[in-house]
Amino acid sequence: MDMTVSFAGLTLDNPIMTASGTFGYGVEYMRFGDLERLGALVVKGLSLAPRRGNPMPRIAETPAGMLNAIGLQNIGAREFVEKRLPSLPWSRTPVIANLYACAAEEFGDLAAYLAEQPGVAALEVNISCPNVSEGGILFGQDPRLAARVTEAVKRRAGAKPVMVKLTPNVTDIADMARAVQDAGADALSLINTLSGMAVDARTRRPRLANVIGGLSGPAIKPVALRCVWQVCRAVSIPVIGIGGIASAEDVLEFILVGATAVQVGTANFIRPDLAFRLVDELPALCAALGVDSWDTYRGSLKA
Amino acid sequence: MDMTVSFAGLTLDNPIMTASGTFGYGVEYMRFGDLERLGALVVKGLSLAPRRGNPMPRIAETPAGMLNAIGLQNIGAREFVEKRLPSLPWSRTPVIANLYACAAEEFGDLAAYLAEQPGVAALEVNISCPNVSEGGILFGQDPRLAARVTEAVKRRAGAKPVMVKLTPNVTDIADMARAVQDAGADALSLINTLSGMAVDARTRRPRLANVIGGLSGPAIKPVALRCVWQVCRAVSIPVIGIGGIASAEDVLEFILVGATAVQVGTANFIRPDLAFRLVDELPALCAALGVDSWDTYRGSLKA
Amino acid sequence: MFANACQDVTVRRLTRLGAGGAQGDFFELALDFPGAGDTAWARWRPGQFVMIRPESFGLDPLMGRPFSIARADEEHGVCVCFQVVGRGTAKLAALEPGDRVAMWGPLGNAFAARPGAPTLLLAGGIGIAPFLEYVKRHSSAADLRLVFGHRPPLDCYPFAEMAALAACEAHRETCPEDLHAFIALLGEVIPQYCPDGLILACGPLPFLRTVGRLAGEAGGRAQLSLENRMACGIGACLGCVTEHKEHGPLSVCARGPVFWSDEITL
Amino acid sequence: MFANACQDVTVRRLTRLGAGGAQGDFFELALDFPGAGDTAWARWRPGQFVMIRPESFGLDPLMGRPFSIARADEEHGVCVCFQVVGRGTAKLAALEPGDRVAMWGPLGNAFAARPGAPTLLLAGGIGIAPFLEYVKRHSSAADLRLVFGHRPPLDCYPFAEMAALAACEAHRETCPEDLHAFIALLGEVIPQYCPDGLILACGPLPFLRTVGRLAGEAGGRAQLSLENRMACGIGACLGCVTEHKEHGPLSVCARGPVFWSDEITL
Ligand SMILES: Cc1cc2nc3c(=O)[nH]c(=O)nc-3n(C[C@H](O)[C@H](O)[C@H](O)COP(=O)(O)OP(=O)(O)OC[C@H]3O[C@@H](n4cnc5c(N)ncnc54)[C@H](O)[C@@H]3O)c2cc1C
Ligand SMILES: Cc1cc2nc3c(=O)[nH]c(=O)nc-3n(C[C@H](O)[C@H](O)[C@H](O)COP(=O)(O)OP(=O)(O)OC[C@H]3O[C@@H](n4cnc5c(N)ncnc54)[C@H](O)[C@@H]3O)c2cc1C
Ligand SMILES: Cc1cc2nc3c(=O)[nH]c(=O)nc-3n(C[C@H](O)[C@H](O)[C@H](O)COP(=O)(O)O)c2cc1C
Ligand SMILES: Cc1cc2nc3c(=O)[nH]c(=O)nc-3n(C[C@H](O)[C@H](O)[C@H](O)COP(=O)(O)O)c2cc1C
Ligand code: FES
Ligand code: FES
Repeated sequence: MDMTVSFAGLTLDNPIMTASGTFGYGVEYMRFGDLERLGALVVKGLSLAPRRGNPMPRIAETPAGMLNAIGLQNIGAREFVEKRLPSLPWSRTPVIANLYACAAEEFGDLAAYLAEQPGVAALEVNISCPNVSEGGILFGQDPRLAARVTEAVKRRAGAKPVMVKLTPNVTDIADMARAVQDAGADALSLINTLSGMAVDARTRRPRLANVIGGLSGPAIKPVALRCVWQVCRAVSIPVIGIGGIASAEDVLEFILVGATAVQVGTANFIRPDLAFRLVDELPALCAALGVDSWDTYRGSLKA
Repeated sequence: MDMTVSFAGLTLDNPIMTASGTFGYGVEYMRFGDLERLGALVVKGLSLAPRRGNPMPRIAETPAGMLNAIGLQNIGAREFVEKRLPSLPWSRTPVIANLYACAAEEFGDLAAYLAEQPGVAALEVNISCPNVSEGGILFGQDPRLAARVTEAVKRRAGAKPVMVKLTPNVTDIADMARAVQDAGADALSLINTLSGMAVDARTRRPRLANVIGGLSGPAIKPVALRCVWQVCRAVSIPVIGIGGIASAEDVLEFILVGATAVQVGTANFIRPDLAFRLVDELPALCAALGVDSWDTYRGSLKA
Repeated sequence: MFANACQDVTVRRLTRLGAGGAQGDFFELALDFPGAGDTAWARWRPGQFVMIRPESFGLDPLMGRPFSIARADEEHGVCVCFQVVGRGTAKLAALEPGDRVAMWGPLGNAFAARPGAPTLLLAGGIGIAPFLEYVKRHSSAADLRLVFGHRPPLDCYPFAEMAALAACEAHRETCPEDLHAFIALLGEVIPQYCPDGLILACGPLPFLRTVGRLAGEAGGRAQLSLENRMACGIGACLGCVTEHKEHGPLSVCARGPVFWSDEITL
Repeated sequence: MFANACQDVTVRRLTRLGAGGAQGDFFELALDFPGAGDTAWARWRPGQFVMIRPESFGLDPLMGRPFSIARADEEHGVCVCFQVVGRGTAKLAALEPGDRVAMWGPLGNAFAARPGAPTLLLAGGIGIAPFLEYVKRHSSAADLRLVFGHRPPLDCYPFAEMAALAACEAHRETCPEDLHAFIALLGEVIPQYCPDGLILACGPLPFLRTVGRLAGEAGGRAQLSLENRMACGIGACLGCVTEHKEHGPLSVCARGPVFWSDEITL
């Protein structure tokens, strides 16, 4: 079948993207597969100025998942654009920049800078990073704040599509989704990590220096599917499914509940060529399961 | 060391209880261990009238966890009191009734009936069951509604301690905890299940007839620890930790972040004698880790 | 001493049944017999099952897996026959002698046994497992007949052993016509045991539905062994219920797995 | 053809080192060498590591595990020596020939090699692993000395093989005094290689700190191989960073694991 998916003005060869923060700046994965084979590439969250991130330790393994509190360490938008982006196959494969800021105006400035780069196909706004103490969590947990950021980014993004990435750490994610849609978002991506924590009973210390971190990986897939399902029923803009995807079957599950495309996150750490393998495996699985077009399969859950 | 814990007027031989809905009415586990060895026993959620629960399928396995949408099937409070409670060792081991209702007054009536039973040591109010469509979810997701239920139960519970069980499916669980504390709760238990979903990409059907269910098991332990930690810092009443506990080390982790006692839930399905094994293993683990009193260990996380 | 019905036992033996591969992977697993002193095990009856959870499951997969007891005594150990259908059974298939397994049981009720009464055993696929011991114990029955429908080759199942003891016939389905022929056969045989004989069936759900319907149409009923997905296996989680016409939802693990076809809605 | 640096390889051999049990469980694991044509593997250097993730991990534990490459060539395969410290290494210890393992590498930088320069290798425990090949390649060095501190018996480590090639001395710690004596020894030996010799160290963090401090006090510096917990192993997740005095947090997997002691803050 035709694997192509289109949304928000983007056309992807297949629905498999990589999730922000789990695929570096893309270049790290060139040894493991041909980046052009991916549907799209979402790079590590970028801020206006470089950020040092949180103190160590920053990661901890949990049952079928992991916690991270990287704290948005990144080289800054300019360094990315000048030093990394040129190496990426952006003219063939959409490269999506993930935006992180601590204030609506800052989000706007960042959006303006990134949107004017020919190599950046779309913007994904991280309003939900649970790792940073400077207020990032608030945008994603309050519909009005989320709408404000969305508007700020939209205003400065020119013709570039704006995706807003939602956090599951809210009472009503559909409510957040509607607010962001109404504020002009072209697409939604969800979910970001679940707020979680791990401790060492022996040393009596938290396993993350930041104490609280973001839970990701297969463990959270049921929560992610539920969020995507709820949001797809609440909004009319395209939804990108994220959370625990580790197999081609997982990809289909997210499309079945309504996602237009997906992002592979933590599973990139299961093995660095995993996203490429899923791209390879997906057509055969579709054939085996009688999926013959995305348009008929998407959201076709018999519920 | 002395394993005894006391809270809300109850004294337990050890901090290990069983979680509602995962230990039947207690009697089912008599073949697997001596119920008197448990710290306390929380039985399946009871309603005033018997309930048939949700259609099948009701359970699905997920990575390091499971989803359930039992829908509060239960024999009703009266049948429990008359037919099951007499077989339990309630005179030696606290038996805690878990209450489920769809309206505040109904909660009150249920509380009044159960509180007057000598065999019922305490009431645990389930305001957070995500499986039932008749509004159960709302109590636990709105501080005012949660407070109202707490008050309704407290008013009718006489001298029996009232524990309120919180759902993690909220933006701010500390906020919920404060509201419930202010409404008179004697203790809090958390967490109930995370709202989740699973689907079958081949049949295109949800894996639960109810579509959405509650995620539990080791997968959610990081979320549970985070919630307990946040709530312990927000309230002064005792907190009972629940969520993914499957080893003696897990028990200590919850106490380390502030829990007074814990409940073992889904892990009872890993093996039916698991809770008894944890009771056996805990003293040796405490010795090995240099834990010599609950009072000094509880909440001693170096964060 | 308190006899915990959940035990850590070790794997005695894992034997492949049949050739494996594209035909499907089938095994017989023999576990240590949990003590002759344990009266529950001395009294087990065909139709009962065990929950099995190898240490190698770790935290994922989470739940134990239910299997009919194919035989259980000091000599053979506790034996189950299983087919690899998913990741749990795949991990079972990787077990080795000496590996540790948590096992709880015997669980559930059992098939009825009416010595002297004409008894028809209907098995679909790996649903033949509980009948191995049934045939052994009741082969003296005046009229014990086993009708077995299967798709993978016959040597994937413990069939030969049973055929030596009682009237056993196997029908292989390799195309849709075979299935129709098999259903037609059931339609002929079942009425012969209605209303006075005993009809016991174990196999996939559509097979059980057919058996129940045919027995009902012939004015009789059958005992059906259900294979609902289970978590606890002991009646605690209420995850495995089936709809009983009189009592409402009943847990298959504790009130079954064997039910009379006319008493439940499948 | 595109050379994927992540490969599915099979286990060739798993050999226990030492007696195991209370002394600690140590193994050498040999995996298939991923193709002679792969130039990255032809060029690997001691100090580099591989990420290993057996299929048996399933979804839990989730992440691969990093191990120093002890040797790697067509003849021996890719070999790592490891100690069982948790559930990942426990699953590695259960591997059998023929089992499938995902492996990506060679990863990271490597220890410096300065033919002719007096070179001091300092190893703590299983941190000796990367020096096996180092000694082989550089044993001709005028002055190559290895000082090895360990607690479990010497036969838990690939020490004998190295001792045959270069000046290697082992110091076992069985009580706190032994540790003090070992640190005192380091305090004597390290200055002999400062500032002109090459000092390379691999082992537990406190050991590395001591080495770095002693070298600094003697006006020199050492190369330290860090063992931060890793997720991706390739510089993508930023989970494994160490604080570099000039560049800020650097990923140990991609910019290390070997760093100059005076350039980082441990
Ligand atoms: C009382 C009882 C007795 C049983 N006796 C036997 C036996 O003797 N031999 C034998 O081979 N099997 C038997 N089964 C079925 C066996 O328990 C399942 O095949 C097994 O649990 C599957 O585990 P898995 O992890 O390999 O499959 P999973 O990975 O969990 O699932 C694989 C596929 O099988 C389906 N599946 C899994 N379990 C069930 C189930 N219980 N019912 C319906 N579909 C299911 C899933 O939906 C999925 O499509 C019995 C089941 C019950 C309840
Ligand atoms: C570059 C590099 C090279 C390595 N080379 C070797 C080697 O050659 N041989 C060898 O035996 N080990 C080596 N290690 C360490 C090895 O990776 C860990 O021992 C292993 O990952 C532990 O996995 P586990 O699942 O058994 O332990 P877990 O169950 O994950 O953890 C068990 C205990 O070990 C601690 N731990 C686990 N990993 C690390 C770590 N990376 N740093 C500090 N503490 C840790 C945990 O905090 C916990 O207390 C190396 C590590 C790195 C980063
Ligand atoms: C190590 C790590 C770093 C991440 N960094 C970012 C980030 O910079 N921006 C962002 O929007 N999401 C970030 N995420 C969240 C992921 O993009 C993804 O939403 C989440 O992990 C859930 O998907 P998964 O379960 O497939 O990993 C990060 C996740 C991980 C594990
Ligand atoms: C099958 C099942 C049934 C449950 N039924 C109830 C219930 O009746 N009342 C209630 O308050 N919680 C119920 N719970 C929630 C558990 O008590 C517990 O809060 C939750 O599962 C998290 O703990 P765990 O991860 O240890 O299972 C149920 C959980 C499961 C898995
Ligand atoms: S499996 Fe739990 S009640 Fe049957
Ligand atoms: S382990 Fe991911 S950056 Fe080093």
